[in-house]
Amino acid sequence: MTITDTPTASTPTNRRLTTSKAMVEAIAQEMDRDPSVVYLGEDVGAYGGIFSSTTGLLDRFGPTRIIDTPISETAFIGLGIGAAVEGMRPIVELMFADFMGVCLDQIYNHMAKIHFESGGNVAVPMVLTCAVGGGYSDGAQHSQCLWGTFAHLPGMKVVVPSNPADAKGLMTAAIRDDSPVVYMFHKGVMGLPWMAKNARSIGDVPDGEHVVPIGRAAVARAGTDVTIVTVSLSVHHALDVAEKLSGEGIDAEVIDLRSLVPLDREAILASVAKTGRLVVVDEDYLSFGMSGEVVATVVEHDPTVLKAPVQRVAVPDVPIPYAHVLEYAVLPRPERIEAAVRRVVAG
Amino acid sequence: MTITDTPTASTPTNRRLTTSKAMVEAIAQEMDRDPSVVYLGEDVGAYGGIFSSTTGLLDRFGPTRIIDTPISETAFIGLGIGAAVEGMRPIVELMFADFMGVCLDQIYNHMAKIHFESGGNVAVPMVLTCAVGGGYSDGAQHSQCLWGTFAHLPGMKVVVPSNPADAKGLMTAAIRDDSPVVYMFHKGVMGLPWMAKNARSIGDVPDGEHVVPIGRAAVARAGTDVTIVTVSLSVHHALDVAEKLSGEGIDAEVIDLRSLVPLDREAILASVAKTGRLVVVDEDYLSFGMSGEVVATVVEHDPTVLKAPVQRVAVPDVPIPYAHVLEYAVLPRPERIEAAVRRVVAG
Amino acid sequence: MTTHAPSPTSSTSSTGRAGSAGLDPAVRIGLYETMVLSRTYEEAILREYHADKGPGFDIGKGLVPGEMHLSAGQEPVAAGVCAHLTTDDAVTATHRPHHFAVAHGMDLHRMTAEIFGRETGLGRGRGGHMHLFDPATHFSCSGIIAEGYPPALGQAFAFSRRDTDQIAVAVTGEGAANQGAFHESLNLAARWTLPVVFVVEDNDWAISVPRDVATAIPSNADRAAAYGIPGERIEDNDVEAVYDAAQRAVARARAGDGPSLIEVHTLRMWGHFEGDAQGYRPELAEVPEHDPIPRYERLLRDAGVLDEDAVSRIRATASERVEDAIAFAKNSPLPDAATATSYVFA
Amino acid sequence: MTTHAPSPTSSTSSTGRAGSAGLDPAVRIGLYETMVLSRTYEEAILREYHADKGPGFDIGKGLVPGEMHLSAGQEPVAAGVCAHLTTDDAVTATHRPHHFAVAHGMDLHRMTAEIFGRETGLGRGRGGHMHLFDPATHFSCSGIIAEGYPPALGQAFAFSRRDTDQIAVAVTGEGAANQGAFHESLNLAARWTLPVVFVVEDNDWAISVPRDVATAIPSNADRAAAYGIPGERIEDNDVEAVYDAAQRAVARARAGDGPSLIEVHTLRMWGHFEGDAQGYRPELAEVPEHDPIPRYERLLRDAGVLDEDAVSRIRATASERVEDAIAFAKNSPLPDAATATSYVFA
Ligand SMILES: Cc1ncc(C[n+]2csc(CCOP(=O)(O)OP(=O)(O)O)c2C)c(N)n1
Ligand SMILES: Cc1ncc(C[n+]2csc(CCOP(=O)(O)OP(=O)(O)O)c2C)c(N)n1
Ligand SMILES: [Mg+2]
Ligand SMILES: [Mg+2]
Repeated sequence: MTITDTPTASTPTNRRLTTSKAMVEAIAQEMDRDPSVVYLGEDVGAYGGIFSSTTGLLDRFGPTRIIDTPISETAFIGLGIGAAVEGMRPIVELMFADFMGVCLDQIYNHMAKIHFESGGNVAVPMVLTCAVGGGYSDGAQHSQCLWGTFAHLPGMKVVVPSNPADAKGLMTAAIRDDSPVVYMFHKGVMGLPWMAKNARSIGDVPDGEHVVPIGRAAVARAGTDVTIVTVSLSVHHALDVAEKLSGEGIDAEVIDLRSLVPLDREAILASVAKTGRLVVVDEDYLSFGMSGEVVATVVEHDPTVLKAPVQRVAVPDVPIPYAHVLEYAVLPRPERIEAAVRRVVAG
Repeated sequence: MTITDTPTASTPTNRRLTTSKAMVEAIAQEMDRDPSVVYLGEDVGAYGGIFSSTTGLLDRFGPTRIIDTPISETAFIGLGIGAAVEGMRPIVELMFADFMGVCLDQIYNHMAKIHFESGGNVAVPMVLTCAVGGGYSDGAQHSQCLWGTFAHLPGMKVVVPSNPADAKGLMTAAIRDDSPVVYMFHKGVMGLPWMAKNARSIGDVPDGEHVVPIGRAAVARAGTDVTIVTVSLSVHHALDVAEKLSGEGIDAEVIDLRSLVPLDREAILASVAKTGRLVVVDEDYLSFGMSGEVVATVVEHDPTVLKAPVQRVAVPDVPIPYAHVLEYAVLPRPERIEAAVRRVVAG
Repeated sequence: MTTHAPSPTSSTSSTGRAGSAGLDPAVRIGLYETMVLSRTYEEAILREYHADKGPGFDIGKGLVPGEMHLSAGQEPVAAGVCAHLTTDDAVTATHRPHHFAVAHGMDLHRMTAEIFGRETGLGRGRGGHMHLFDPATHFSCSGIIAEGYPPALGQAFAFSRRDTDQIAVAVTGEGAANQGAFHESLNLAARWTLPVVFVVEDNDWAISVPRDVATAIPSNADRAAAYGIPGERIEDNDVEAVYDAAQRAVARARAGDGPSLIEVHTLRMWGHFEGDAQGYRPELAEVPEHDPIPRYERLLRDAGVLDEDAVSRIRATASERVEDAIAFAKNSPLPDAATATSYVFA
Repeated sequence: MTTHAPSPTSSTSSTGRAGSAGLDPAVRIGLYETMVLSRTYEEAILREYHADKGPGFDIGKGLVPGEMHLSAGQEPVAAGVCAHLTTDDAVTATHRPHHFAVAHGMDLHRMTAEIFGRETGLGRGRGGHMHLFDPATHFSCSGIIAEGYPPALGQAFAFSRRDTDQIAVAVTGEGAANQGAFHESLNLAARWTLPVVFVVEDNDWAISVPRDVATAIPSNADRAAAYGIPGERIEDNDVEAVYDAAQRAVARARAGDGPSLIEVHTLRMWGHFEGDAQGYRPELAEVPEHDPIPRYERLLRDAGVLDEDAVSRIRATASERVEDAIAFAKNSPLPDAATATSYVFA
């Protein structure tokens, strides 16, 4: 009954972990491996991360490596950049992606551009983590996904795990990557005890070292009739819809992009080539974002593969409303996904 | 031979104006009409705006209405918001769109969201102006267009004039709009004496009141074989390419979107329905931006109108390089546009 | 325009103080009333918030879903400051806005309806408790740390352009004082002599991060010198000291002499947000005994300004107003899902 | 590691001063040499920049296209500060970086090649003059106002984690001191006792905006108090006073005692960028007579530290080094357009 998560006392024997615990496991393993890894951010120490991104790490690694910061995102993200330039591998948490507006310059004009501006002579091996997403009435400034914004701006990789195993594997890959990686975790997939969650926010997680390559999508469900391309929490909604519709003979393939940058365009093309029908589901804003990019990927390759108009299910260019009924009306909930799949199959 | 532009001493009798003079004319006319209009920003007073966005206005309206600010974008954009909330109509200049990173929170979480969060009870009638674009070796932090980023985030209109008449008409409309409007002017269309410019950066401008409705695209050139959808400086490159190719019997239609938000989807659909071939030209970054949105607009309506794979000509997800040869390699220069048109016509 | 706190009456001093005997009784009662109303309000919100989060605790469930940041313990700040304001003055609050909203005289019905996400709410249910916008009281707030300061400058700018004596009060927590917007706002307001009163609520904590872990100096009031404006720190959550300091700052702003900074050492009695178990907080057990309301009540009783009857009456009135507002909210219609995309553009 | 300024030798005082007679001659000559090298460098860049911008002035044309922010007149700041650094220390400069790059011992060939956009440049021509990144001297810069400060903290953080005595110097202009990043960086560096020296170059102007129009107080050094760190303002563009102040600040940082802030009242001799006619600048005519280099030269001649011969030698050496670098740049290959999308990811 508390938002504060409790650390796992001992190594779990059951390898089914929540997404947050899988993420923490990857961080801990890499911190063990590499003393240059530190984790900085607001409330990442004693609190363990508002969304349990660092639960237990302070006890394990102490305050010199798990470091609470002032509410000075520009300063401490910049600090991460400078430390990375000098060869450390900092992980820096921006508590909510929504707060990018106070520190985007460090992120997009510095973290993401220094390597290029230096002609490849300076690397910035840092990870920027942030929570994303809505669905629990946190209002217009605390519910955004914004991955389209990060993915639009060049020089940073962007990963968006949807499940515990990928959360671990992508975190490991992100920490080891020599480029800056933005790691966006949806609150609704973290498996938090105090928030509604999809059943898949707890799952099997490989023991020991586990790396998921950045830039590789996963076929979350194979199917033949329609391709649903999506990421993060929406993967689960898409899977739920696919299960439901399979009973009616509609066999949907669900592609979990996992990374937006680099984008696995081959995976998208391969699936749509097979199904000829495309639904893109995106919890970020509809226009000028991920959904358009996925669609363009297909039709700049070959528009004739499409047997019907594509369907986009996203937040319809409106701030996220507070009231539950309004919020659920704009989020890509299963009902909207199902309707889109039916339309594209009928069309 | 100076970057500082000189004010026009008297009212021009020749109604051919540069884009910057047309923009200034609109501001001056609205300031005459409405005492609540003020213009705030860095170097907008004695300097007249680094890109001549306010030339002569200080002399005419004095320092209480044309106001130089400290380099505190968060503070002075926020100040604009608060003043707008109290019924003023401030125009606030962010010198380069590239600087959005130090003040995006005020822009996207406040300016753009207050009206919605207030359930329509509070209006924020302000204009945020900024210079965009490259082509003169100003490097990775001073050459970006970024309109895709602004257009992705809901609650602000986004206009991007390409020529003097639209610069005037869209500025008038923006000032009178009860919603926040981001007005992005490309340095290369301003008609500055110290920068290479397209011939069309000087043009006929209607006298007196001139309003271009926000959200309405223009057919910059009618054609039947291929549609080139673009904005801002690229409109001129597209027109140049269209002229050239018309000699070879390729008749291109050029759509100048003028507004990104609201996006004139009908204009795009109507043109592509006619031509069946689409090239999108975008000086912003390729992925997760405008080009994808334009493409998706077509194929979520009807993919069968496309007779060939669409072509996107944009900055290929790389920071803008400094060296001229590299910068021109990544910008959507006429050569790249021409090649894309040839491909789509052949395809 | 509504005056929402009894103003000093025939006080012999210009500070609202009745000589050396302390503040005017009417002012004191007003301060007490405001604090009681605010606390009563939040206790009711607390009750409603937790009423239906179960089984377990699901933050997205119930009549009042989402994050809930309550201000219990910080009432002296809002009461002491807003006593000098009318509803023509602007107040910009934070993610923890209720005490300022109440003290500034916001309509409790529409405020509560907003918190309950109803169509009758200030924002028709679009905003929620961190986004209370009320043109009638020039009230607004923001969930982004320190980013409420800049718009307050603009309200002050508009006021001074119109030659009114309206002012803007901008509030943040002590954690927010390390955010860039704080600095930019103070410099700009100072340089342009804007009628703003900057208020910092130092409740020792920014979620789980203690002020001394985050802030390089003990008092943010000392930061006023970086902008050449008066800075004052009030210790001990003392509502009357806040009242006095705010009186000076408000008078200065109204007189056109520019901004001031007031930091109040106050107390976050409850969690950062509801659900916060505060395991990080060593002094947790001692918190209740520092509750400023019983303490002030004792002081006023001892001074003969309040008696049992008056206290009961004040509490009963507060309770009635609050329950009335809660009932209004509960009886109000939910927004229609079909209107979810309305109000993006004016 | 290279020591790039003669360090104080057998000075009797710990400040590099030879008793009351002033600084050690070797130090003084070093300061002078650095300033002359920097000025010589910028005069050459100025020449090359304008050589082929015509007909008229097209900013995008020529061997050195784009904005060009030169630092002539501000050499005392860079010379005085960098005299205490080795190339193991970090320097983060601004859009106006050349004097610090030169004073910090950056390789002139690769720096110049970068400014000329050549493949042999520090950034293979990708960066340009506002984006000089040199791992060999831990040098970097940024074109975004005040946003160079935060990464400097990280370099300092890494240094202190490794228990070296390396430090980071972070530079901005006085205009930048009103940007949020300035405030956040000073607080964080102070609170974490990071080995940073913050330098503010007050050249009276932020493009066309005078410091007093933008900044609420006369000296940014007074802002140090807002972070509990030492702050010092050097008047009159005095290179030796800068040297002294920097010595204290650098020693403090190296000793692990944390950051300091130094503001130097300096002089922007030329336009904000090339092409700036400076019509907004009333004192323009008097600028040349305040040139700090002839003034320091006179002082050293009068003190018998320099004579005609030495001056000529120093100038000739500077000129030779600079022209050599320019020639290197001009003779270097341009980047290959086919590689325009390289180096986005490591
Ligand atoms: C820019 C930004 N960073 C972080 C947060 C998350 N956050 C919300 S409240 C809070 C603590 C604020 O502390 P303080 O300013 O002292 O106010 P208090 O909560 O104590 O009233 C934080 C870090 C935020 N909302 N905005
Ligand atoms: C965040 C941001 N705002 C505005 C600018 C544009 N700009 C470049 S230099 C400059 C003036 C800087 O003044 P100052 O800090 O005093 O440095 P100086 O140029 O005098 O060396 C401005 C406004 C910028 N680069 N970044
Ligand atoms: Mg606090
Ligand atoms: Mg300056």
